[in-house]
Amino acid sequence: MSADTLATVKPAVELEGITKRFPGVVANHDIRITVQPGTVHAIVGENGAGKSTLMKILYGMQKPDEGTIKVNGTEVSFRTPSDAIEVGIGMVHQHFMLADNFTVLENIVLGAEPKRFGTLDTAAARKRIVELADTHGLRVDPDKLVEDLGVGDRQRVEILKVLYRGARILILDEPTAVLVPQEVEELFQNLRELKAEGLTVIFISHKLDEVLDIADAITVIRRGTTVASVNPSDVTARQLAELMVGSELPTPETRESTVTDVVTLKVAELTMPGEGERLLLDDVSFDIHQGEILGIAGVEGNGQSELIEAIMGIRPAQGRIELAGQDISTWSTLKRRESGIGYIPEDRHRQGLLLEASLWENRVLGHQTRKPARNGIWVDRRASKADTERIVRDYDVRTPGVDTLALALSGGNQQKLIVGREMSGDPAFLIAAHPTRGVDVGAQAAIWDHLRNARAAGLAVLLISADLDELIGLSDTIQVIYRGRLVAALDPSDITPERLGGYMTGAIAGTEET
Amino acid sequence: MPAGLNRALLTVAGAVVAVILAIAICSVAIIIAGGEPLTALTALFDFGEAARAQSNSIATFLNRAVPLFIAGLAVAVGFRMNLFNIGVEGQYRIAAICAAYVGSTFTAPAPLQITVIIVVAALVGGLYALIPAVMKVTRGVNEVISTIMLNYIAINLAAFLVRGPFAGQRAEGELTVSTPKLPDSAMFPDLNFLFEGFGFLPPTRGGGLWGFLIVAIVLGVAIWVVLERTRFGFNIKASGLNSPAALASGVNPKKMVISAMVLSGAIAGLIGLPEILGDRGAYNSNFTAGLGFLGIAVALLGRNKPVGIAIAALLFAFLDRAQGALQFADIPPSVITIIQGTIVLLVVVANEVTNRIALRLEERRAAQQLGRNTPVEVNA
Amino acid sequence: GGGGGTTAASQEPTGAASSEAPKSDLKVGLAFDVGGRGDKSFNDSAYAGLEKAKTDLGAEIKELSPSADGSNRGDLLRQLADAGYNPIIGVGFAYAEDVKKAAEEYPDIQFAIVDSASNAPNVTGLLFAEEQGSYLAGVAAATKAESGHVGFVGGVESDLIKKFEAGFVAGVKSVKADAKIDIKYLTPDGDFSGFKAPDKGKVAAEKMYQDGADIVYHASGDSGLGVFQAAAAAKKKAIGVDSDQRQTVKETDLQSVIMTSMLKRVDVGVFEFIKAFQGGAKGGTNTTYDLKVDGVGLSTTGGEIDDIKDKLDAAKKDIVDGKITVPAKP
Amino acid sequence: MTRVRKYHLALIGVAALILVMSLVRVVSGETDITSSGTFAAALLLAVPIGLAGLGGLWAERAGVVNIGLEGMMVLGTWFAGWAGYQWGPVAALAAGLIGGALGGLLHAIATVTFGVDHIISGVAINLLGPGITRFLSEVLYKEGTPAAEAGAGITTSPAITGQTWTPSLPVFSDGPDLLGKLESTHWFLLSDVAGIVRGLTHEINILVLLAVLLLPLTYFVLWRTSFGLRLRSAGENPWAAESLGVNVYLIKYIAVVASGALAGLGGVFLVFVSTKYVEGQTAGRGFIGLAAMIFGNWRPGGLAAGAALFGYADGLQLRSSTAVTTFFLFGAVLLLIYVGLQVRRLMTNDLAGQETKRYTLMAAAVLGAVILFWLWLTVDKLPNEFVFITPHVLTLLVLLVASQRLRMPKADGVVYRRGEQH
Ligand SMILES: Nc1ncnc2c1ncn2[C@@H]1O[C@H](COP(=O)(O)OP(=O)(O)OP(=O)(O)O)[C@@H](O)[C@H]1O
Ligand SMILES: Nc1ncnc2c1ncn2[C@@H]1O[C@H](COP(=O)(O)OP(=O)(O)OP(=O)(O)O)[C@@H](O)[C@H]1O
Ligand SMILES: [Mg+2]
Ligand SMILES: [Mg+2]
Repeated sequence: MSADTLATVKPAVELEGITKRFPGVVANHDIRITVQPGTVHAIVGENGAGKSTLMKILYGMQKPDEGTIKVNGTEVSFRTPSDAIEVGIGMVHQHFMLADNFTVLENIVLGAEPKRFGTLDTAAARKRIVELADTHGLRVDPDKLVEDLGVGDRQRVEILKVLYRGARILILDEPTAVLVPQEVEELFQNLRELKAEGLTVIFISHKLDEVLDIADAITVIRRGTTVASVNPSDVTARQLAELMVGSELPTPETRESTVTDVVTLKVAELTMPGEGERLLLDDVSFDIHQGEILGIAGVEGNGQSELIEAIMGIRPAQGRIELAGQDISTWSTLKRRESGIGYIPEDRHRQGLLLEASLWENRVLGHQTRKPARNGIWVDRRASKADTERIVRDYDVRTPGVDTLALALSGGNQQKLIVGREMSGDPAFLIAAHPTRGVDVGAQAAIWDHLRNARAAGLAVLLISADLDELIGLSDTIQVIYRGRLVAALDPSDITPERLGGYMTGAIAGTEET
Repeated sequence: MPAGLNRALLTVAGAVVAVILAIAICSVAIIIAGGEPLTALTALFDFGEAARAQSNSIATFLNRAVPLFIAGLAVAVGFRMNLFNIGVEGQYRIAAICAAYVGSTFTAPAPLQITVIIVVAALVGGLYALIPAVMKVTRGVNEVISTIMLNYIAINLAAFLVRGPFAGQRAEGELTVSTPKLPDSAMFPDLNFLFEGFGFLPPTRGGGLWGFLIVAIVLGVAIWVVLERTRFGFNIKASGLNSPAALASGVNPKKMVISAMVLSGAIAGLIGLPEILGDRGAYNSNFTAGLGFLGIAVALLGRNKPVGIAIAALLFAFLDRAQGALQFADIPPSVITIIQGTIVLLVVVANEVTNRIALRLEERRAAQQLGRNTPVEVNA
Repeated sequence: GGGGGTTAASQEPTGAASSEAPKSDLKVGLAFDVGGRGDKSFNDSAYAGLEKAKTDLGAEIKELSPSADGSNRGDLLRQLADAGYNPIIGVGFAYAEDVKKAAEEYPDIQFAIVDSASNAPNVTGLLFAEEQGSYLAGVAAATKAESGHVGFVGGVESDLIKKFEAGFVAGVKSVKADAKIDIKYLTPDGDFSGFKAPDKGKVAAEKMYQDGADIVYHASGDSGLGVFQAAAAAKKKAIGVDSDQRQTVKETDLQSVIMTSMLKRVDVGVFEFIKAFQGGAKGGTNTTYDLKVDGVGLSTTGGEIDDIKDKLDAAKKDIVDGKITVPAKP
Repeated sequence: MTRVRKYHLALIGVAALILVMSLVRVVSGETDITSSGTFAAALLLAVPIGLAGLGGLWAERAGVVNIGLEGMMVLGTWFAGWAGYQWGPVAALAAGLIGGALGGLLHAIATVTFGVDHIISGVAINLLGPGITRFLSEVLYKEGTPAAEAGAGITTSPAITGQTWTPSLPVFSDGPDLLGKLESTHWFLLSDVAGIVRGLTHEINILVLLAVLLLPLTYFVLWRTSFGLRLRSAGENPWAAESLGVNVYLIKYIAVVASGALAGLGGVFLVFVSTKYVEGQTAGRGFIGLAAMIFGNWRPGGLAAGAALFGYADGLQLRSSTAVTTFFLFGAVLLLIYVGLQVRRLMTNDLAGQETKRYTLMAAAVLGAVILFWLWLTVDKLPNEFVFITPHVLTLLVLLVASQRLRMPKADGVVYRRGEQH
C-alpha cells in the first residue's frame, strides 16, 4: 500500500489526546493513534500499559476523560457499546464474552436479533450465520452449545458475532493468547481475507513475531502513552520489545541439564472418565525426576486441566500417582500439598487467590496446616506476615505492604506472590500451569529465574504452558497431550514451535521420539 | 493500620446515615398515620417513669437481644462461606423442645443440669442441620430449598412431640401444651444483681435479666476467635471468598459444608434456651417463633461478624422493645417492623457504597505508594 | 392466636364520649392476643367488653397488641402494671404463663386471663364452656342434617379448638348415635396460619360436602370463610363460631348458608370481671361462662333453628342442670 | 428433534403416572387419589405457588435471586384486598399486580442499582412486606374508617365486591357433566382420567386460567423472543450482553419488577379465593414457590410440575388424612418399577465396573419397597402432623433423586456492575 493512497482516504479511526484515569492510575494519557482503513493495525505494550482500556473506550464500554474519537472522519461520542456497533465497530475481548449455556446462534444474534412477528427468527439468523461463516471461512455449527466448543471455535464465534453486526472495524484484544500456531495461522488467514474485503482490524498481542507477521502498522504504548508508531518492515521483534519496555529481552533458555535419575513423581495409567464414552484422560503415564522440568504441550481443553487436577487430587481419576515412591493416589488434596506438592494454578483469580483478602492471608492459603502459618489450631498471624514480607522482598512483589488486599495488585505482582508462596516450604514437586500468562516481560523473566533456580536445587516441575517458546526454553522434556492421551515425547533442543504445534493439533501423528 | 481504620470509620458513617434515613422515612409514615414523629422518637427512648419500669425495660431489651444475637451468629457461620442456612428456624425449634424435654427428665446440680441441656440443644440443632448438609454434599441438593422444607417439617415435628411423646402434666383448664416443667436446678441464674450494682431497682425474676446473656457473650467471643483466628475459620473464610481457590489449597469442600452447617445448627440450637432457661422453664406452644428468620436479617446487618451482629441484635431489640411504648403514645407498633426492614435495606446499601469507596481508596493508596499514577515522560 | 373466631357480640359498640360517663379512678389495661385489636374476632370481642366498662363504669382504658411473634406478651403486662393500670387482662390462653409471672411480681394488682384457668391469688381465670355451646351446635346440626352426616373444620389443632370438636361430636351423637362426622384440622398446634387460610378451609369443607355431609361446623377463624364458600357452592349449610357470623359476614350469599353460630361471649366475661373488680372482688378463682350464664350459646339470626328451639332448649336445660356433662376433650 | 423426543417422553411419563395412580387407587380404595375434587383442590393450591415460582423464574433467569417473593406476595394480597372492596375484581387484579411490582422495584433498586447482595435485599423485603401492610391496615382499616364500616378489621379487608367468572368445560364438566358421571363409576383408569380432567376443568377461577396461560406465555417470551434472549443473557453472562449493547440494567429492572408483579398476582389469587385480604394468608407460599422453581430446574414446565406436586400433596392431605398413606404404596410401586428397569438393563447389556454399586442400589430399592409396602399395610392413619408435612417431604425426596440434574443460570445471584467483569 503506497503512501499516496493512504493520504487520500479518510482514516478509519483517529484517536486524539485520549486520557483515562482510574482511581490512582492513569490508564491512558494523551493517546494518539491513526488507523488507516483496510489495514491491520497492531497495538503493543506491556501488561497494564493501557491497551485494553483504550480499546474499551473505542468500543464505548468506557468513557474517556479527555480526547476525541473520530471514525471515518466524523467525530463520535459513545455512551454504550451499541453506539459503537452502530458506526461499525466490533470488538473481540481479551477474555471471551460468551454465554456458555447458549447456542452459538444465540450468542451471535444477542443484541441484534432478527425478528418475525415479535419472535426470534432463528431460521433467518441461522441462514445469515452460515452465509457469513462460509464467506469468511469461519466454520461453526450454529446450534451447538458454546460450552461444548474448544477455544478456537469460541474465537471464531466471537469474530462472527462482530461480523454479524456488520462491523467494518474489528478490534481483537489478544486473540492469539490461547491459540496454537496452526490456529493462529488460520486466524491470520481469516484476518487477511477480511482485510482484502476492506475491513479494518485493530490487533493487540504480546507475541511480537505474530505482530510483525500480520500487521501493516504498529503503535507502541508504554505506561498509558503512545511512544512510537512504526512500520513492521522497519523493525525486528527485539527492537519492538525494547521500545515497549526499554530494557533487554529475557529468554527462557535453560542452561545445563540438572536432571538426576531419582524419580520424584510417577504417574501411571491415569484415566479419567468424561461424560458418555469419551475419556478426559486416557492412560497417561510419565515420570518426572529430581531437577527435571517436564513440559506438557497441548491445545487448551485436551486434558491438561484434568491432568493437573487429578494430580492435585481435586478431581477423581483412576490410575497410580506416586510421589517419591509413595502411592498418593488416594490422598486428599491437603495431604498431597503437605507432602510437598506446590501448585501454580492456570487461572490465578479462580484458583490461586483470595482477591478480597490481604496478601498475608493469601500466603496462608494452601499452607494452613504447615509452618509458618500453622500454630496448633490457630493461624499464626505474626509468622505469616513475616514470611509474606520475605516473599515480597525476594520475589519483588510491588506492594505497599502485606496487609494490602490482593485485588489491589497488578496481575504480574499477584503472580509473583503466588510463585513465591508455592516455592515456600520446600516443595519436592511443582505444578506450574501457565506461570507467566498475561504477565509482562519483566515479571516473566523473574519467574523463569525462580523456576530455574529451584530446578537446579532439585525441584521436579510439571510445566504447562500455551507459550511454546516458554515451554521449549524451560523444559528438559516435552510431552504432547492430545485428546487426553500423551501422544509424543519430544526433545526440546531440536523442536520448533511449528512442529510442536503439529503434534498438538494432531496434524502430525504421535510417534515416540526423544 | 490506617486503611483498616478508614474503612471502619466509613462503615460506621454509612450505617449512621442509613439509620437516620430509615427514621426519616418512617417519620413520614407516622405523619401519614396522623401521628407525631417526635412522640414516636421519644417513645423509642422512653424506658418508663418508675425505677422498676426502667429496669424492666432494660431487661426486656437485653433479653430480646440475646436470642437475636445467637440467631445472627448461627446464620453468619453459614453465610461466611456462602452457605445459606435458612433452616435456623427449624433447627432451633427442634433443639429447644428436645433440650427442654431431656432437661426435665432428671435432676442434677445446677451447673451440670444446665450444661447437659445446652449440650443437648447444640447436639440436636447440629444434627438437624446435618440433614441438609449431607443432602448437599452427597446429592447436590440446594440447601436453600432443603432447609426451607425442613423448617416446615421441624414445626410439625415439634408440634407432634409437644403434644405426644414429650407432653408434660397440665393443670385443669390450662390449654397451653408444654413439655414437663424443668427442675429449678435447670433454671439459669438471673443477672438482676447487676441492676442493684448500677443503682436501679432490680426487677423480679421472670421479668429479670436472663443469665443466658453470659453464655451469649462467651459464645460470641468464641465464634469470633474461631472465625478470625483459627485454621477452621480461615478455611471458612477462604471457601466463602473463593471456593475453587479453597479447594485447590487443600480445603475439603464437603467437610467444610458439613462442619459449617453443623456448627451453624449447633449454635442455632441454643437460640431457644435463653427463653426456656430464663423464663418459661419448658417448651410450649407459645414458644417464640420466627427468630431464625430475624437472625438472617441480624446477621446480614452485622455483616456476618460477631461484633456487627451484636450491634445489629441490640438495635433490633431496642426497636422491638418500643412496641409497647409506641402504643402508649397511640402510634401503630408496626412502624417498628418498617423501621427494621428499612434499616436493613439502607444499611446494606450504605455498606455497599462505603465498601466500594474504601476499596477505591485502598487501590489508590497502593497505586500512589508504587508511583504508578505518574505517566512516564516520553521522548518520542 | 388462641380463639377460633370472628366478631364481637351483638351489642353495639357505644361511641359515647367518656366525659358523659360516670367518673371513677378505675384504670383498666388489656393486652391482646396476636392479631391484636381490630381482628373482628376474639380480640375485638374482648375489646367490646372493655369499651363497655369505659362507658358504663367510667374506666380509663388502655389496650396493647403484642408483636407479630407474640414474644413481648409478658413485657406488655409489666408495662401496663408499671403505668399504674389495675386490673389488667390478658386475652387468650397464650397469656397463661405471663399472667402468672406478672401476678407474682405485682401482687397488688389484679389480673384476669381469658381462656385459661389460674390458681394465683390475684388472678381470675375467665373460662368459656365452648364444649357446651358446641354441643348445642352438634344437636342442631344432627337434627337438621337429613343424611346423618356432618363435618367439623378446626383451624389449628390446639387443645382449645379440640374443646369445640369434643362438644360438637357429643352433641351430634346425642341425637344420632350412628352419625358420620368428618373432622379435619388445617394446621398443627404452633402454626397459627390455620386460622388464616380460607383456601384450605374451603378444600377441607368441600370434601366433606362432596362426601355427603349436610352441615359443617367450623372453629377456624378466618378460614371459616372458605367453609362458608364451600357450603354456598354445595348449596348446603354451615355453622359459624364465636360471634353471630350471619351478621358479621358481609357477603349476602354467604350469610344465608350460616344456619347458626356458636357464640362465645368474651365481651361479657371481660366486662363482668371489671365490674366485679370495681365491686371489690379479688382473684384466685376461675369463672366459667357457660350455658347457665349465657356465656356461650347459639345465635338465632335468620331463624333457621327456630323450628328446633324446643329440642335445643331441652338439651341446654339438661346441661345446665348437670344431667349431661359435655366432654371437653375428644 | 431432541425437543420432540423430550415432549414425547414427558407425555409417556404422565401417562405412566396416571396408570400407577389408577392402580394405587384401585388397590387401596382411596378414591381421592384421582378424584376431581382432589385435582380441583390441587389446582387451587398449586396456582399461587406456581405464580410465585414464575416470579422467581423471571428474576433468576435475569440473574437476580429473589428470596423476597413472600414479601411481594404479601403486598399483592393487601393491595388486591384494598382495591377490590372499593372498585371490584379488576381493580383488585391491577392493584395486586402493582403492589407486587413495587416490591420488585425495591428489590431491583437495591440489587441492580446499588449492588446489594440479593439474599439480603430479599430478606429485607420479607420484613418490609408484612410490616407495611400491617401498618396500612392499622391506618386505613382502624375503627371509624369507612373501610371498617364495610367490614374491614386490622387483619382483614372488606370483601371484594362484584363477581368473578368461573367457567367450566361445557357438557363434559358441567350441565350433563359427562366426566362427572364417568368418574363416579370408579372404573379402572377411565374414571381416573375422567376425574382428573373434570377436576381441572370444572368451575375454575378465571385467574387459574390466566395463571396457567402464563406458563406457556413465559416460555414463549423467555425462550422464543429477542427480549427473552436478552433477559436470559443477563442471567448467563451479563458482561457479554453488555458488550453487545444490551442494556443489562434495564433488562434486570424489567425482569425483577415483572417477578414482583407475578408474585403479587399470586397474592391476588389468594384474595380472590378468600374474597378478601386476610393477614398472613400467604403462609410462606413465596418460599415454596421459590423451591418449586429450583425443583423445576429454572424452567416453566418443571416449575409447573413442582407446584403441581406440592398442590396435589397438600390438596390430598386436606381432603383425606388417610389417603396420604397410599403414598407408601405409591413409593413402593415406583421403587419396584425402578428395580424392574434395572434388571432389564442388566439382562440386555452387561456393563462391568459399576456392578457392585448397582447391586447395592437395587437391593436398597427392593428393601425400600418392602418397607414402604409394610408401612402401607400397617399404618391406617398417620398423626396429623405427619400428614401436614407430606408435600414438604415429597419435595425433599424428589430433590434427593433428581437434584443433580439441576442447572441454574450461570450468573444467578452475581452482583453485576457495568464495566466491571470478575
Ligand atoms: N476498571 C478499572 N478500574 C481501575 N483501574 C483499571 C481499570 N481498568 C484498568 N485499570 C488500570 O488501567 C491500567 C491499564 O489496564 P489495561 O487493562 O488497559 O492494560 P493492558 O495494556 O490491556 O494490559 P494487559 O496486557 O495485561 O492486557 C492498569 O494498570 C489497570 O490498573
Ligand atoms: N474492572 C476492574 N475494576 C477494578 N480494578 C481493575 C479492573 N480491571 C483491572 N483492575 C485493576 O487493574 C490492576 C491489574 O491490572 P493489569 O492489567 O496489570 O493486570 P491484569 O492484566 O488485569 O491481570 P490479568 O492478566 O489477570 O488480566 C489491578 O490493580 C486491578 O485492581
Ligand atoms: Mg489485563
Ligand atoms: Mg489487556
